[in-house]
Amino acid sequence: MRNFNALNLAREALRGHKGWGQQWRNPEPKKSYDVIIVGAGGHGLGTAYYLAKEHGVENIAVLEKGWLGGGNTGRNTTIIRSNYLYDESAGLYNHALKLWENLSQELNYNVMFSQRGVMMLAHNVHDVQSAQRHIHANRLNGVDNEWLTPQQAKDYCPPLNISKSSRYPVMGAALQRRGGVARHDAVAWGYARQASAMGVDIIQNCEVTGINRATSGEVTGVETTKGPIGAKQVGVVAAGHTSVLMEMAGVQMPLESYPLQALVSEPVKPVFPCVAMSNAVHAYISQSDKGELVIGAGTDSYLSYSQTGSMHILQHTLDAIIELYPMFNRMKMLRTWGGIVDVTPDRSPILAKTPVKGLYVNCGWGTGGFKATPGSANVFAHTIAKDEPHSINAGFTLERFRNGRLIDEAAAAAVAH
Amino acid sequence: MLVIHCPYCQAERPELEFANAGEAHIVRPNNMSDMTDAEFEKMFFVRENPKGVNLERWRHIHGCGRFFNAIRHTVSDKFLKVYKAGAPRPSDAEIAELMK
Amino acid sequence: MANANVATPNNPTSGNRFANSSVTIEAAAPAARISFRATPKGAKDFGKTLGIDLPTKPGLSASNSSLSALWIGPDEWLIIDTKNSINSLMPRRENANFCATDVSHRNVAFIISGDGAENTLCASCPRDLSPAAFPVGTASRTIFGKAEVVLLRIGKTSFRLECWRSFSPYVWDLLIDGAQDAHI
Amino acid sequence: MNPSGQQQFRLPGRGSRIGAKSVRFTFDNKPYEALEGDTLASALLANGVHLMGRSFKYHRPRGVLAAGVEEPNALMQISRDNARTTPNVRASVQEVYDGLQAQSQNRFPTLNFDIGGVNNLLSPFFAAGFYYKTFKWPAAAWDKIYEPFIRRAAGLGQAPTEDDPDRYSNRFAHCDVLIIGGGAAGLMAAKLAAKKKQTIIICDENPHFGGWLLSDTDIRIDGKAGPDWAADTITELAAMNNVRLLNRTTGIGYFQQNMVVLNQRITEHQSKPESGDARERMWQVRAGKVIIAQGAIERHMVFPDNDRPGIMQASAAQSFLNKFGVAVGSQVAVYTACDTAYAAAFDLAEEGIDIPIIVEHRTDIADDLLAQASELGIRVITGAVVEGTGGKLRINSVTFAKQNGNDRETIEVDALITSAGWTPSLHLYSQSRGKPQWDEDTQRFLPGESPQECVSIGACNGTDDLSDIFAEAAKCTGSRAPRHAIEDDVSTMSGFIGATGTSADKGKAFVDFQNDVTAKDIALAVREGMHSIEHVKRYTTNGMATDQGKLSNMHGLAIASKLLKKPIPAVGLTTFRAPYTPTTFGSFVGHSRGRLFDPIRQTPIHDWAVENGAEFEPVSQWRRAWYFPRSGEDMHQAVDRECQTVRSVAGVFDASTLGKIEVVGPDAAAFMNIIYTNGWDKLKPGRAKYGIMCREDGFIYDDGVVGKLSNNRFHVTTTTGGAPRVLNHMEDFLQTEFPDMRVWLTSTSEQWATIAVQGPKARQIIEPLITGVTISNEKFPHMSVVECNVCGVPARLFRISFTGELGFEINVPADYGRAVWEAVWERAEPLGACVYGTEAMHVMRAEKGYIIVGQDTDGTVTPYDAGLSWAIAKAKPDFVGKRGLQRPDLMAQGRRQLVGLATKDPSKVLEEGAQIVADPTCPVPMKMIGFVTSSYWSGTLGKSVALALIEDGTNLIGKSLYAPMADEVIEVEVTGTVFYDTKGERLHG
Repeated sequence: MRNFNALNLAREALRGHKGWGQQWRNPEPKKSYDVIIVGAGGHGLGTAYYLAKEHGVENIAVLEKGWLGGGNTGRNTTIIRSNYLYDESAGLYNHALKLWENLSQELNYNVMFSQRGVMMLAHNVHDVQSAQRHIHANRLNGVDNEWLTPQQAKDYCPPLNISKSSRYPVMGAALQRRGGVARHDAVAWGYARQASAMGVDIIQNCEVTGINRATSGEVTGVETTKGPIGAKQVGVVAAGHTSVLMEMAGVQMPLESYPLQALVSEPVKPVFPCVAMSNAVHAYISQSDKGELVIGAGTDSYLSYSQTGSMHILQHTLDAIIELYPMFNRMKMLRTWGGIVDVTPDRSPILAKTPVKGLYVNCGWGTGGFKATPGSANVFAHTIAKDEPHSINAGFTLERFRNGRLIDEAAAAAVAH
Repeated sequence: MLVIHCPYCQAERPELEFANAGEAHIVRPNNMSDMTDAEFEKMFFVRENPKGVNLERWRHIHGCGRFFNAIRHTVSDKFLKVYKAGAPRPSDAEIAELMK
Repeated sequence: MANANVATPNNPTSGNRFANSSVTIEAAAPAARISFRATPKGAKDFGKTLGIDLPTKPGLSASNSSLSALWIGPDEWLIIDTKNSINSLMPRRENANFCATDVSHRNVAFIISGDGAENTLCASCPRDLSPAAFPVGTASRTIFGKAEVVLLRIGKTSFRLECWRSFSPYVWDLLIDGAQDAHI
Repeated sequence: MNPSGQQQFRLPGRGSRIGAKSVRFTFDNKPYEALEGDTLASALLANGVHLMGRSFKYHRPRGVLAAGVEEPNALMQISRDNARTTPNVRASVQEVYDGLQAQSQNRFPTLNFDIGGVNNLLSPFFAAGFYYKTFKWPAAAWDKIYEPFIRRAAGLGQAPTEDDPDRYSNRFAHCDVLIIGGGAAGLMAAKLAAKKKQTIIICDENPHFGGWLLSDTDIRIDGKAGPDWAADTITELAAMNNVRLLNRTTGIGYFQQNMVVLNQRITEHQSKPESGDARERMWQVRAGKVIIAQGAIERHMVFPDNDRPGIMQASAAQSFLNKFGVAVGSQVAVYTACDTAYAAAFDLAEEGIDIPIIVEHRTDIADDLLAQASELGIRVITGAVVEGTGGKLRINSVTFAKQNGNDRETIEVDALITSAGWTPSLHLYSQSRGKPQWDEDTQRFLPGESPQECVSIGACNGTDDLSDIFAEAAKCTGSRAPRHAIEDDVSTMSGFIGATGTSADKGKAFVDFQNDVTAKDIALAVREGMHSIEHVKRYTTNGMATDQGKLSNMHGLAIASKLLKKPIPAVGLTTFRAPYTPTTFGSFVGHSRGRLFDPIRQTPIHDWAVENGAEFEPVSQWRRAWYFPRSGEDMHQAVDRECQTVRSVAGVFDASTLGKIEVVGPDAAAFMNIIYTNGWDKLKPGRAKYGIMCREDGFIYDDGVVGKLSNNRFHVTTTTGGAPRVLNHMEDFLQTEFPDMRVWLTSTSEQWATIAVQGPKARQIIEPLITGVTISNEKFPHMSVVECNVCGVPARLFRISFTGELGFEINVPADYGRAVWEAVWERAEPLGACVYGTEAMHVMRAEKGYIIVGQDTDGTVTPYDAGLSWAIAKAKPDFVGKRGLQRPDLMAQGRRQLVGLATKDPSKVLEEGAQIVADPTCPVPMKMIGFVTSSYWSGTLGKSVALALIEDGTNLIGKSLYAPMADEVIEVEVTGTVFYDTKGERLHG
């Protein structure tokens, strides 16, 4: 694998970029692996990368039914922040944020992590109380998050409508300056490239159709559209399809899969300098480096694996965007798309061992998994390698739904995003 | 926006009149106190979440107000059948027939 | 009959009127209303008291000179009387087979009439309101923009729209915004 | 042609879509003349202007490429005024109106001289994916230097900076048949379906129906020229009342169950729109059947330097000529792999325009085409390629050769038109979840089976021949095939996909013009391992520009397929995403702007509060009176005064927003036993009780006072925001778990206006207004309810308190709310009482330790945690939440419990949300054991009061804890939750 650096880039520029090789290999599957990761999104590829790099696991495959990075990794609105309320969440997302801050260098791949700040708007007294609770908890957890008055919010984000007469007036905002956005595809590609270079087999167009278990219960491998593949350990990192895969091992999950849509506008010159979110009116917006306004829409109300959503969801999203940023009313929607988000009852992920020996699951990220990618992958790799969770993900168990020890970000903030 | 046939109104109505109410045929036992924690977990948290035929509840909340059940395919989003709350769960054979 | 000791009512929609070349929208006069819930027997019994058969088929209504009974759900009717007082309508005593609740003040109503009435409503209501799908006499609870309403088609080109009172300014403004395009 | 003056490329007498009236417009502030009916592109071309834009990445000069929605280059900023400015408008679509102002985009300082053009020189570095490989050193520079630079360079036009003054509207529509596309296929389908008395909507994105009939002068139907046949058909359809014709209306999205969304542009072509007319209207059409007749889009040829202004699609040149009477040049070369370009060349030649060469990529050409070319004196070289072009801001030469490189020749031209064949438009078919099928013979994707009730006809179905198209229209409408005399030089629409050219290393062969994606970029992506077409797309951004790949997708796919040595369908087809063309946010929003964004709910007493100077706070959809400042008072002073007045005299409060549910029936009490944690069997009519409800998981869901009016009738109150969800929760259990219970639930939230009168003089205030009952402390003790008359109005009177004072709540029918309020106030004011708002209410309830669900609880708090174990009827066999409460973690020791906090410095008011620790010296991350849920200054007590959820809190009473703030640590003592009148005597006054 050739290093991406200025010298190589200059050399290649002069000879028509003919010397760049494949960023990852496209191998056929071997008969068996030590570890199989099911799902080549950012979390799955990252898990393979950290297993190889930090835990010295040599014989790893990542199986992907489509093309790598083609699921929620390549479909989300790329918001990155760590200002979560509960200690467990703050620990996990802040672990991720620290890894984000050095990820381009670590992967020798520019993931374009842009710390332009994530601002969460408060529209009523309850929102203000909730934001303050987050800010105080974040400060004591070492997570940056600060309170802005409406005018300060407007200064930070000039298109914001702070008129007191608006339907949901802005009463202030919580700002995490270290938050921001990144280039989603690059995260998958960067992990894939490094993992592949360390010997991880990334096998695309290979759908898992069964999980094989020994009579004693432990995992022995998977059935795939490319034939059976043996494995001592299997990590399922399949987002919306987790329920379907875990069912193959006889494990029923506390998950539901919903359609989630997003959209972009036509590109315009820089006009929106940060990321701004509003839980109360359900609007999430930033501007990409290409100039498109990137807008996250809501989920439909019903389960679906169709990767499409409804017109009225788009309408409600844009209603909210225009309420907050009326100047964008004449902007044009360029493209919409849909993903499938797997949602847990407490809106926090599951990053854990399962009742089946050798089977591990990383799921339940709902609408906000992208931001956790490096942290999630990093601790999940640890969980698989050591057969026990890292202290950071110790709370994100399956058992919490049995004993009631939920990590209920949803209850605390209406929507976890 | 889906179109949903309400078994009480006996007509198709736009989705905007409805609220989805989650998985159908989850039994709330008469004597809840006898449930184990695992049984409670299964009832309250664990969901089928199938990629395929889903048995789900809807409420015609901005219409006749009634809860009812539906069988819908979660890939095509097409409704195969709707039936009133309290009606028995269609048999697997019947569902297979509907799929045709 | 003014009585110095009795408080004066104040309806939020009174006097509202809008008209353009294709549609007229007016606040309906205050009316007595009952949200009526019943078993089939209870519905029959109360229908006798009222002197009108409560409709049992979805989407239907029954009317006489002052009173309309709208099928809302299989055990729910909205009874609207534009002449008689709520006291004269309410059942004298409780009945195990039904429940009558005075909602006269919960709802307000608008009358939308004219060739553009259907279009005015279709700006914000996802239902098929064509005469074929929603003939005269049809009643239904549905959604109008972001408000829940009850629609009753009272004539070929006229509708009664009932909504909860705090939604009435919103519904009114939305009706008028829809009326701008009613001629299309 | 008049080469000196305005419109020198206009051909008199030509052009079916333009009128005689001239209109004026400006482009980059320079005035031009156009004719009515022109598009901006045709008007500029008429004036000899080809340079219309700059590309995204390299800032290369670009001209108009197409005559329709697929245009990638000629994007402009169109402004009526500062607020009405729209970026990225396609000049090929925008109709010219008198006074139109257009500006070119993405250039500085001018379109002719653009500093950004330096990117073109640096382009060797800027190949596909270059971002990923670079800008990483040093780490901090990305945010600070590189990214801002990249962002400024990208982005095309400018977003408006003011609120949009225009109106937008919405229409839900239903029809039997929706026809998308009003060309020959769509019109014929409409004509036939209309005869069957079906309700029909037919739309077309152009100003005029007719589609390609308007651009092709050779077609005759029943002896009529294409445009005339279309016009007659429209006249016929317009006269039928079952047909709705929508021009300037694009089918932008195909959703579930035959819902198709149409975007209609109403005023965008008007010089002075009627005020009140919507700018755009969204049609959400639910159709019994959808007929897609979207047509096909011509592809450009991919060859080196194929992007100079003056190079365009052959069909565009033909449209400009035949629709607008505009010649795209005086020496127009042709490069083609498709028969249809010949028609364009012949039309131009017949107008006397020099066609120096047709460079034909194919070797085998129909004899009649060659014969006709020769008749017109046009030279054709077959089996040839264009190797490059010359010119800077406009093409001035073209270099071509045989495919083997022989016979190279360069000639002077001022335009070059190209055709690589036509791509059927599968956008809506694909959005309907149909799977396009690859047709190997014609090298194109065609519609496969339709998963919805929909059919594709005409060019979008791959049908070229007009009589075949009419037969399809007949078939899909269930009609007999119509008989029409058709004259048409049928030519096949298939061509070539991929890059051409012998010396591929020279020049840039653009696949995607706007995003500057070249054939080499695609090759680089493939070389780097991007083997899925989605990877290629994302790595190169091919097909992601504002034209959404209408021109580029097939070429990109073919190039990748060739390099991968895989058949095209195996490489895949990227998904077609809605909208079909970029669509204004405003038209999605429609009516839902400003006050119509979401209902603002107000109580019957709201106007009185406004008149009396209240400040309001938003609470769910409601606006509630927050406090009533008197002149000179700030919020703190007003709230302080309100609280102390209530405690010393009395206060009047509008509680109308509280949810109210009437629970009625023989089994009402049994039902209440299920829904609430409390027991309801012993409550007597005329008495009231505070109730708590949980979800099944045991966490607090809502609370409120419940009055029992009779054995069968409860008046339930809920929180303001909780009313709808509580009713739904109750209905759920009633309908699905306890359907045999005879209970009915009715929302009466808005039936009643609720006026709370609280304070020592509360009875004195209301007593004279009440008839029918005695409200003495003995006859009507705390927690009572009675039906009576207040001010002569039937009322429900509660004796309850949320302040800790003697209190009443008067419920009167809402229309009487304001009058009764005024009557109460008339009595209260002379006694020295006040009106108070929600803030004072919050302070007083906190002084008493009464919780607010959602503030002191958050969905993780059980009734036990909140100190409400007395409200749980443990002996009941069942209630919602009973089993959930028994789970291990909910029964564990040391859970967070609600306690009071007293600051050591009584003047310090804690911040709500402040976190509490046991050891403030512990390093970050600190162990937090709880947080402040409510905190206020209590003027009554002369100190701060706070409630908090603290781990094992009730066992810590009397202990010191700490609230570490950003700049200080506040010491607090844990206390009970009741700060005022701890014995509760005042309630019984």
